[in-house]
Formats: sequence, C-alpha cells, structure tokens
Amino acid sequence: MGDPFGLIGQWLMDLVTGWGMQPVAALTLLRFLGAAILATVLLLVCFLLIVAERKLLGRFQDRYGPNRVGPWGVFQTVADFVKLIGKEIVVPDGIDKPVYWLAPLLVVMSVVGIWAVVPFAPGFLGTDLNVGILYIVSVGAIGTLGIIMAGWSSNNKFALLGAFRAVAQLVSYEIPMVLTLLVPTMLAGSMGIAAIVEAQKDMWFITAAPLAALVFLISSVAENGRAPFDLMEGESEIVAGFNIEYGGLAFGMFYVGEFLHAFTVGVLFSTLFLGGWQGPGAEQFPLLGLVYFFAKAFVVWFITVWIRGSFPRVRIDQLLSLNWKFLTPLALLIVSLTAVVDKLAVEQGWSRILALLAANGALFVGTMAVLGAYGRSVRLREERLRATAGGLSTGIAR
Amino acid sequence: MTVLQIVFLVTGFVTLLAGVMVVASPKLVHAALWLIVSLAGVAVLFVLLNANFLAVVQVVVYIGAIAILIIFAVMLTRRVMADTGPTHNPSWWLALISALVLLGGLLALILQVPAFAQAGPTAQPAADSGLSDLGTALVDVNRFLLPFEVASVLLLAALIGAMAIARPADAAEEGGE
Amino acid sequence: MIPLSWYLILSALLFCVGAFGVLARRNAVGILMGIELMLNAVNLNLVAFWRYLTPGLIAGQVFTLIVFAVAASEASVGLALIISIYRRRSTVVVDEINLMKW
Amino acid sequence: MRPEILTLLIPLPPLLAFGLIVLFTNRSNRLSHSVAIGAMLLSWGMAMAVFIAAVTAPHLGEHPIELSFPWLPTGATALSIGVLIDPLSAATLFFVAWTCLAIFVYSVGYHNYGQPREAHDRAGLPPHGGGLEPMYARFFAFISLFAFGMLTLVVSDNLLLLFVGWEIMGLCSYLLIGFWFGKDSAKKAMVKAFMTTRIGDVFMLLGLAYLYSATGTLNYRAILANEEVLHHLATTPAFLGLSIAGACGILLFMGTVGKSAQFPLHVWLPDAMEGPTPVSAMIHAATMVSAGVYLTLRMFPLLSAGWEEGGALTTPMLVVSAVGAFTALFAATIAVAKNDIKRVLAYSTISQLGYMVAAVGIGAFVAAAFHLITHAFFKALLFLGSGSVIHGMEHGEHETHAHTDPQDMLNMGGLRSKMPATFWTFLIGGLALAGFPLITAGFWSKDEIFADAFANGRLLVFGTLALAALLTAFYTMRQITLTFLGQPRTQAAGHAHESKWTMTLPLIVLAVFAVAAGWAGIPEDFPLIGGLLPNWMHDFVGGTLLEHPHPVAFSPIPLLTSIGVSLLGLLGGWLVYRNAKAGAPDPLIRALGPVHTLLKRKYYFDELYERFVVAPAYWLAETFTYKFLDGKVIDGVLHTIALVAGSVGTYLRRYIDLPVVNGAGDLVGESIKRAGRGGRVIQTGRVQGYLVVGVAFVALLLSYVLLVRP
Repeated sequence: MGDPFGLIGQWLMDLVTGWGMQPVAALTLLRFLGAAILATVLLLVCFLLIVAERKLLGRFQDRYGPNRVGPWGVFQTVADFVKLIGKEIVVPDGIDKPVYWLAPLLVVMSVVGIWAVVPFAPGFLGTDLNVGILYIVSVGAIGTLGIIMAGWSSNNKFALLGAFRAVAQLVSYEIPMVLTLLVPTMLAGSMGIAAIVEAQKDMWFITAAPLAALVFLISSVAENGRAPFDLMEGESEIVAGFNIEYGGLAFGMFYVGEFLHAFTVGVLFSTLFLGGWQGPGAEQFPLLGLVYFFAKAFVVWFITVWIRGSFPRVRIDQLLSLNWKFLTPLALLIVSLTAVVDKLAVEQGWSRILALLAANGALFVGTMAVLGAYGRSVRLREERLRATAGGLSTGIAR
Repeated sequence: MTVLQIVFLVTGFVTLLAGVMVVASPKLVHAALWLIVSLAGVAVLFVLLNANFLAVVQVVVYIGAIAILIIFAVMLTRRVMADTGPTHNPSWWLALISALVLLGGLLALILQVPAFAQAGPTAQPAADSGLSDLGTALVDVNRFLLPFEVASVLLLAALIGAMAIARPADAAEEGGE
Repeated sequence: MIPLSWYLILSALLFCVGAFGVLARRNAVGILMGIELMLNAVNLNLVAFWRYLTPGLIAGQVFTLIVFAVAASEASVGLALIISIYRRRSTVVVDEINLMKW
Repeated sequence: MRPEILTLLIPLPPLLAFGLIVLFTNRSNRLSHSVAIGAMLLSWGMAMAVFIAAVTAPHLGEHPIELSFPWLPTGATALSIGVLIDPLSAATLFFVAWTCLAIFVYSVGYHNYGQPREAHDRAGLPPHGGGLEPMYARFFAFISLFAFGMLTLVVSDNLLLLFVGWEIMGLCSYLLIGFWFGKDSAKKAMVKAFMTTRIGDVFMLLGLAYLYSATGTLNYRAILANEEVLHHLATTPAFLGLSIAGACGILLFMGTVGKSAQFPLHVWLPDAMEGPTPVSAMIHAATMVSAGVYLTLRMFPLLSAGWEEGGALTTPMLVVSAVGAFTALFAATIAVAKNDIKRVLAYSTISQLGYMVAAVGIGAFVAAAFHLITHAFFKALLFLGSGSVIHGMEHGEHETHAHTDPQDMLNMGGLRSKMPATFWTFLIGGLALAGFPLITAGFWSKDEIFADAFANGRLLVFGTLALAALLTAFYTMRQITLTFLGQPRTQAAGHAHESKWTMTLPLIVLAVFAVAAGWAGIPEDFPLIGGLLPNWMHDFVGGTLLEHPHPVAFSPIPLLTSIGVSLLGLLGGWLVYRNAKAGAPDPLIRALGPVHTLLKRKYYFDELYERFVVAPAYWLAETFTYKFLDGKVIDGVLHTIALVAGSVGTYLRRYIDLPVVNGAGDLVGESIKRAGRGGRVIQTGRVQGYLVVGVAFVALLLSYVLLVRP
C-alpha cells in the first residue's frame, strides 16, 4: 500500500509496452489517457460542486436552495444538465463562427489545464513542471483570451462591454496574484508545485506569509469573477456579460468553467499556502494525502462561497482602485519584505518563520494605519462636500 | 522519423501557417488570433528545445499580455466587426518580392553556419534546463546584471511613455483617470 | 533528433513572413503583428543556437528574455501611439497618415 | 560588525543628512539640526569604535584595517576605491570626529536656535543681535557635506578618493566662507579662497597624474609601503635634477601649500574669517587646513624616499622644511599686530601649520602628527571661544545699542567676570597654543618638534621655530589680556554675558582634550615625569612608517628653550597690555613704529598680489588682448582684407559673375528644380515603401556577400 498511483502507472506502462509499442509513444499515450481521465473526473466533480454551492447560498440567504430533484435535491444539477443538452442551439446572427465556438472551449481548458501541475498526493500529479507557478499564470491568461473572444465574436453590445470589463478586471488582478505567487516561490526556493508542497512539510506557508495568502485569496476570487467581483456578468447591469449570446451546452461550459474555477482557487490556495497533501501519515499512505488535499481545498472553497454569499457587488471604479491603489502596492511591499527578511534570517526553521511572521504583522499594522488615515481624509472630504453641496455625497473609491 | 521529429514538423507547419494567416487574413481580429496560435507554436518549439521557462514566459508575455493588448487596440481603433477597404498596400507584390529576396539572403546566410548540418544537440543542459543558472546570471554583476537592469529601465520607460501618449488630450489637462 | 538546420530554416521563413506583414499591411496594428512575428523568429534562432551549440552558457536564454522585454515595450508604446493617432485622425491606415508626404 | 565595514560606513551618515536636509527637512530648523547632529553622532560613534579597534589591533602599521573594491572597472586596470585605517589615519580620525561633533553642537547655539527670527534679518546677512539665523537649515546641510568630505579624506586608502574629499571640502569652504553672501567682503573672500586653493590643487592634480603614470596605482600601501616602488621612484630622475619621487612630492606639497595656507598661498585664510565662527573653527582651524598637513604626512615616505634618519635632507624635504619654518615665523609676526580676535587666530593657525610642515620637512614625522592632533583640539577650542566672545559682545551691543566692532579686541576687556566658562576654556586653549610648560598639550608637541630639530642639528629651523614660538606666546597672551583681563573698554563689553550651554559644553570638552591630548606623547626619558605614561604617540603613530623612527635622545637645550620662550612671551604679552586704556592705540605702535604698520598690512601681500598677479591678469585680458590685439591688430587686418576683397568682388561681379556664372547657376538651379518637381513623387511618405527598398537592398547585399564573394 506504499504507492498505489505509482503502481497503477507502472502496470499500465508494462501493459501498453507489452502490446509492442515503443516507450516514447507509450508514455505519450498514457499522458493523454491520464489527462482525459482527470478532466472527466473534474467535470463530474462539478455536478457535486454546483449543487453544494447552490444549497450553501440558499442557506446563507435563508432559503432552502434546490430540494426537489432527488434526496435533498442532489440531482438538481443533473436535471439542469439534461435540460441544457436538450436545448436547441440558437446561433445568433452576424457572429464570427469559429471564434464563437472556440471561446467556451478555451475557457474550460484554462481551468482544467491548471490541474495538470497540481499534486494530489505524494507521487500523484500530472507533470512536475519546474516552472509550475508560471504555468498556472499562463494558463489563466488563456481563459482571459477565451472571454474576450466570446464577447467580441457574439456581435452584441452587452457581450462586448462585459468582455471589456472582464478583461480589464482579469488583467489587473493578475498582477497582485502573480506578485503574491512569488512569495511561496521564494520560501520554497523553487517554482515547481511539488517542490513547494514538499517545502511545507514542517510548517504551512500561511504561517510565514499570512498577508500574501490573504492578497492571493482576494485577487484569485476576483480572477474567478464571482461576487463581490462579478462585474463581468453583472446581471443587473449588462444582462449577462460576455456569455449573453450563448445557450445550451456552450453556456453550460462557461457555467462549469466558472464553478470549477472556484474550486480550483481553493485547490491552489491549499497547495501553495496550506501545504497541499501534507499531513500526518500522508507520506506512508498516499491515499490519506489525497483526503487531506481535498479536505483543505473544500474548506477554502467554502470560504469563497461564503464571501460570495455575504458581500454586495462593488462598482467598477471601486474594483479597479482596490486593485491598483491597494492590492498591487501591498503585494509589492510583501514581496520585497519577504525577500529581505528571508535573506536576513540566516538559519532556517522556526526563527525564520517567526521573523517572517513578525514582518508580516508589522506590515499589516502599517497598512491598517495608512488605510485609517486615508479613510479619515475621505470622510473629511465628504463632510466638506456635504457641507458645501448641501447633502449630496460623492462616492469615493475605498 | 522519430516522434520528436513528427511533433516538430507538425508544430512548425502550424506556426508557419498561422504566421501566413497573420499577415494575410482580411479580418484584423482573426489576424490577432492567428498571431496567438503562431506564438503558441513557438512556445511549443521552445519546449522541444528544453527551454520550459522561456516557453511559459512566452505564453505569459505574448499571449497573456501582448496579444490581449493587440486585440484591444484592434477593437478600439475600428468599428467592431466592420473591416472595410483593402487590407494590403496596392504595392504588396513588391513587398512580397523583397521578402522572398530576403528569405534567399537569409538561407544563404544559414548555409554558412558551420553547425548547419548538426544532427542533434551536443550536450544536455542542466537538469532544470539552466533555470537556476539563468536566475543567478541575471543578477550577477560580472554577467548580465547591466543588460537586465537596462531592460527593466526600458520597461519602466515604456510603461510611463505609453500612458503619457495614450491618455486623451482632455485628460492631459485635468491630469488623470 | 531534430537537426539544427530545421530550426534555422523555420525561423528564417517565419522572419520573412513577418517582414512581408510589416511591408504589406495597411493597418498599423497589422504592422505591429508582423514585427512580433519577426521578433519571435529571432527568439527561436537564439534558443536553438543556445540548445545546440552552447548549452553550458546561458547567454541565449538571457538574450531571449531581453527580447521579450523589448517586444513588450515596443508593443505597448506602439499601440499607444496608434491609439492616439486614431484619436486625432480617426484612422490607423498608414497610407492615410501622410503628413510627411509632399 | 567587522571594523572594515564600519570604516566604510563612517562618512556616509553626514552625506545622507545633507541630502535629507536639502531635499526634505529644510523647512524645519529643529528637524534639520537634529538630522545633522544625529548623523554626526552616528559617524562619531563608528569612528570611535574603529579607533578602539585600531588601537587594540597588534602591529597595525604592518596589517592595517583595509577594505578595497573595484570602482571603475575600466578594461584591465580597475580604479579601485577603499578604506584604510593605519595609525596615522586612526589618530586623525579621532580628532576629526571629536572636533566635528563639538562644532556641530556649538553651531546650534551660535545661530541662536530657539530665538525668534528678527523681522529685519535677511538671508545672506548675519542676524543682528540674537535673532535666529535665517538660513539655519542650509548651514547644517553645508557642514554635513563638509564632514562627509573630511571623513572620506581620512578613511580613504588611495590618493584619488583623498582628492575627491579634498575638493568637496574646497567647495564647502567656498560656500561657507560666503555663507553671508550679503556682505561684500564675504563675497570677495569666498572667491579669493577658492581661487587661491585652486592654484595649489592644480599642481596637486598634476602630481597625482604623474604618480599614477609612474606607478600605475594611487593606493597608499601599493606606493608608500613598498620598498622597491619607492626605490624605483627615488632613483629614476624626472626633471630639474629631481627624482620622480621628488617631483611628485613637491607637486603634491603644492596642494598642501594651498590647502593649509603655507607661505606663498597663505593669503586666503585670514579673509576666510568672514564666514561664521564655527566654520572658521572647523574648516579653517581644525580639519580642512589640517588635511593639507595630513597629506604631507601621508606622503612622507615619498618625500623622504632615499633619506635615512639623521642623514642629509632630500630636496623636497628641504623645500618643505624651508616653507614651513618661514611660514611659521612670518605668520606669527603678522599675528602680533592684528586687532581682530579672529584674524589673530587665523594667522596663528597659519604659523602653527607651518610648524607641522617644517617638522615633516626635517623628518620629525611623529612630532608633526602629534602637533597636528593637539593643535586641532586647542585651535578649535580657541576659535569657538572667540566665537562665544563675539556672541557675547553682540548681545552687549544689542542691549546697549552701541555700534562697536564686536570682533575688535581693543573694544573688549574685562570679560573674565562676564563669561567665566568662556574665559577659563579660552585660557586653557591659549596656554596650550603658547606651549605653557608641562600641563598643556601644546607644550609637549612643540617640545617634540624642537627636540627633533635640535637633535638632528637643523639649527636654522630650530632657531626660526623658537623665535616663532616666542611670538606665539606673546600674541596669545596679548589676546587673552585684551579680551578678558582688565576693565571693560566699551559698554558692549560691559553688558556682554555668557552663552548658552550648547556653546559652552563643546568648549569644555575641547578644553579637556587641549590638556589631555599632550599626555599621549610624553617622551620616555623626560626628567621626572617621563615614562609615567607610555609614549603612545611615538609607538603607535610611528608604526605607520616602514622603519620605525627612533625616539630622539633627550637634551636639556630644546626643553629649556621652549619653556623659556613660552614663559617669556606670555610675560611680555601680559606686561605690555595689562593696562590698555579704552580708545588708546596699541602700545606696540609706539614701540615698533613703521614695522608695526608693515605687519598690520600683512607685509602688503594682498597689495603685492593685487599689483603683480591680479592687475596684470586684468591688463592682459582687458587692454592687451581685448583692446589692442583683438581691436587693433586683428580687426585692422580683417578690415584691410575686407576692403581689398570688396573692391575685387565688385569688379568680378560686374564683369564675370552676372553674365557668366549667374547664367550657368540659374540654368543649374532651374534644371534641379524641375528634376525635383519630377522626382518628388518618389517621396511618398509611405514608410513601408522605403522599408521595401531597404529590405531589398539588405537582402541583395547579404546574398552578394555570402554567395558571390564567399
């Protein structure tokens, strides 16, 4: 029971080569096989995720949520899926066909692609890329591309507006995310995801870099484009955003892409900051590691859903100024601070972690002080405006 | 004809085809999308050359940033979906001829390369394809620190310059947003 | 294994395709795309030479990175220029930007 | 932290302070002086740490604290900068740090921090009685920059960096002398100082270049602590029968002559007293002028290359000793006749510097270093004391609205009771300057010089210096008597009162050193008290040189001489001036008659320079070059040429140009115009069109080069 996944892989390899296929080709074949299995599993996981999220949101909003189809409505998603398949595929007029059809694929691809480098358990991961972090970023970029393609190709004002918003949001929030991704890289001394997980054997990185974790969480929720950052599909403003012209299975793909991405955020967070599959006994029993991994991921995912259920949607200017005036500078500070402290803390182990923690604390206090001062000044300005302009107050971004 | 060679041929063909489409396609947005395909092809070629890092950076920088930028520019600088008028010079054939002559010159140049017929790489690069070495080389005073710093200064200058140029004239006075 | 010559020829072809784009496109953005293609051809050359001739030295990769930086700056500034021209003259067709013409 | 790193950091805080004050804090006086003093305190602390490390290090001379790294990697030969702490620089660092710190603190009080700013004070003019200095923050910025320059100079390990610090100080001296640029005299003085020192610096730069070309390096250790290099320099002849070492030595010494105001170039220092008194104390007594001597001490191995102890002096040494001795006497004589309290001190500074230079010249390395240190302390003390006196006088004026020159000693008197702290510290400093036996530092250092000069039989130098010492004691006592003793001679003096603690505290600190610094160098074989304390100065500082100099054997004559002259001078000064009446002329005038005027006019040196240097320069520029050469000769020639050319031209035009040339010209022009009109279609303004042509050419060229001509 040492290394089940390794065993399985070995067995398959032998089998295929046994059929007289040359090793390179066999390896490629297996890779494709694995990818196919992984993707399918993920898309199936989505059924669970969607219904769970809807139930949770229902509870948050003091509703029941889906409760008709099957026991506690667990088969709601299946029903929706069937409906989506059954729908007639309405192709709007004047669209750009190839682009239109390519877009949803890209979106889903960008989400599923991330999983290729995520280590589920010791010795069980798609591929151990030595630039895994960068890979994640680049795959995310493809998603952006898909959205803009969708918005542009469907020949619809709202779609295009939604796409512009989406791209503005995604491109800007990519910056703090990438910056905070540098922190685990520095701490682990490698860009490979597996190495990063390995480096968290003694202590999770969230203890050494809580602020980075926080910023990462915020910006990746924004990357995901869900409440409170769901401007790209603000139903009340631009009807449904970039995917307005999509129906049937194509829309389903966007839908799946979004929900899966939400979970992927959890997975990434737990991998980078919560030690991935690390846990008592995970070394000996990889299956245990798998359990730890998904447990952590679900916790983080739950938090994101919670955020979604609790916060109102922000305005576009608030969104952008939050990113450019707050998150990006903060992320820059965090990165430089971590680099310096990590360099200064010569001996590894607890002293290092404590030093980093102290630095983070100091930075946090400083940030809070700055924010407080800024808030006071804004309030003062508003007071003055109210005093002069007789009661009409101007919305100030953060 | 090994697997690698097949992969190379396919990728190269796709890259080249995409490139041709970039310069030929009547719709500018399509051209931009083809450009992305071509760049992705180059990224794959990088992977074939054991330069994973460069491949990923290629995707991040080009597809993630430049291509998006170009698409934006395309959308901002023309009525959306409406491509009117010819997309090439009246004298495009001249350009074609000179490009072909240039190709001839380049091929002649390549033929002079001593290692032209080299069948394969001489030595394997470092285990992480020189990634750590690359990292240190960029911040080593005696190696590439200066070019690296110059490049970063260039980027900063480009950032500021782009903002200064692209902000609308009215925004220039009231200075901002 | 793949001969070095394949890479070189491919990059030469790509370079010339890009050059043609630069020379023949009427739209300024199209010209920029052509430039990007040419830069990529150069990068391909650099990396191929690095891999085949001097895997020990890192210079090839460093040059490529610098070319990335140059490409990014060139694209951003170029597009900014195009946009501001479009604002003033509401066209991005290079033939119609003919202030230098007699 | 390792002392090398610490040494490297020493100069930086003041520089930082300069930047901070200039850029950010110059609005707030409190912040500005806090920043400046804080930075100086930091440097001081580091300097002390380094000093202790240096003193405790064994064989510092052979293994100094040094750290060097390439600065300008110019091809093969990288100009490297670095820091070096050997005994000499350690000792220098010690007194530089102390005096600078004291003076920084003193400046706070001197510029009336805390007082309101008076309405009628304008920037660029000294504040009237007790008002806050209008350019308070700027002053601290300047002195911080100066401190940076001085510390850099001290810790540097090569002549280039030393020269950098040297010039920074030159600039600061210029800026600070002209700090009150509203005064015309200050403006003149700043230019004068800058120009005069520049003369020296040019020669020094020549020396540097020459040395670099000769040895290929400017590092001290590489040149001075290197037998064969020195030997090579000493033996290869350069010019005028000098060896390279001699030539470089003299050229570099010219720099010293400018910087520490030795004989031909001494004129700037007295005028430099136009600056605020802390500046006079720091720049023109304690540190900058000492830098010149420091350089000479540094270059001692170069100067003395090919000289063994007790042997005949080398040419540069002769020059140095001659200049030094002469300056010592010459300046002392002038000082006797001066009435301005600060000018007296200025001239005495010149003469004391002459002592040191002369000492170096006769090979008394240790003695010179010793006197450098002690002098820095007591002269800074004296200047600050005089500043405090002037301050008190100004207060007095302000109260009594009397208009008397607050710097003229004849207007003072009886300040002993008014400002006791100032008096006692000033007395200590004065006695040290006069070399009052046994208790003061000045006595020991001077005695060392005398002993050395006598033992090596440099009787001429010995005599000159002794005479100078006599005069020194005399004018010192004269100063003390006129200023502090007797009865107030004006109301201003009557109403003067003691300055704030920020001014008196530094005085006290420096006074302590003015006494204690002497104990470090008591010769072993001195009667009675010799050997009670180890002769630290000799053992430590002497270790700088390659071969350790032998302590001179004790002999009573120089000792008695120095005691005698100092006591005699003091007594004389007191007797002459003990009852000077208000308004009465200086008793010396009667005694000396015309000589006194000669002295008072500083041997007419300014006039001489005016006449023989400045005026000719003006004349050359104005009359000769401009009026005659340019106006008459050149213009005349031109005019005649023009005349001839004009007549010929008209002829040619009438008969050749119009018919022949114009016809052709117009033809050409027309055809070109037509061609242009036809050809301008080529310039389409289409960039791509041009690009096509360019690319095509490139490609053709490429294929030609590669195929046709491989």
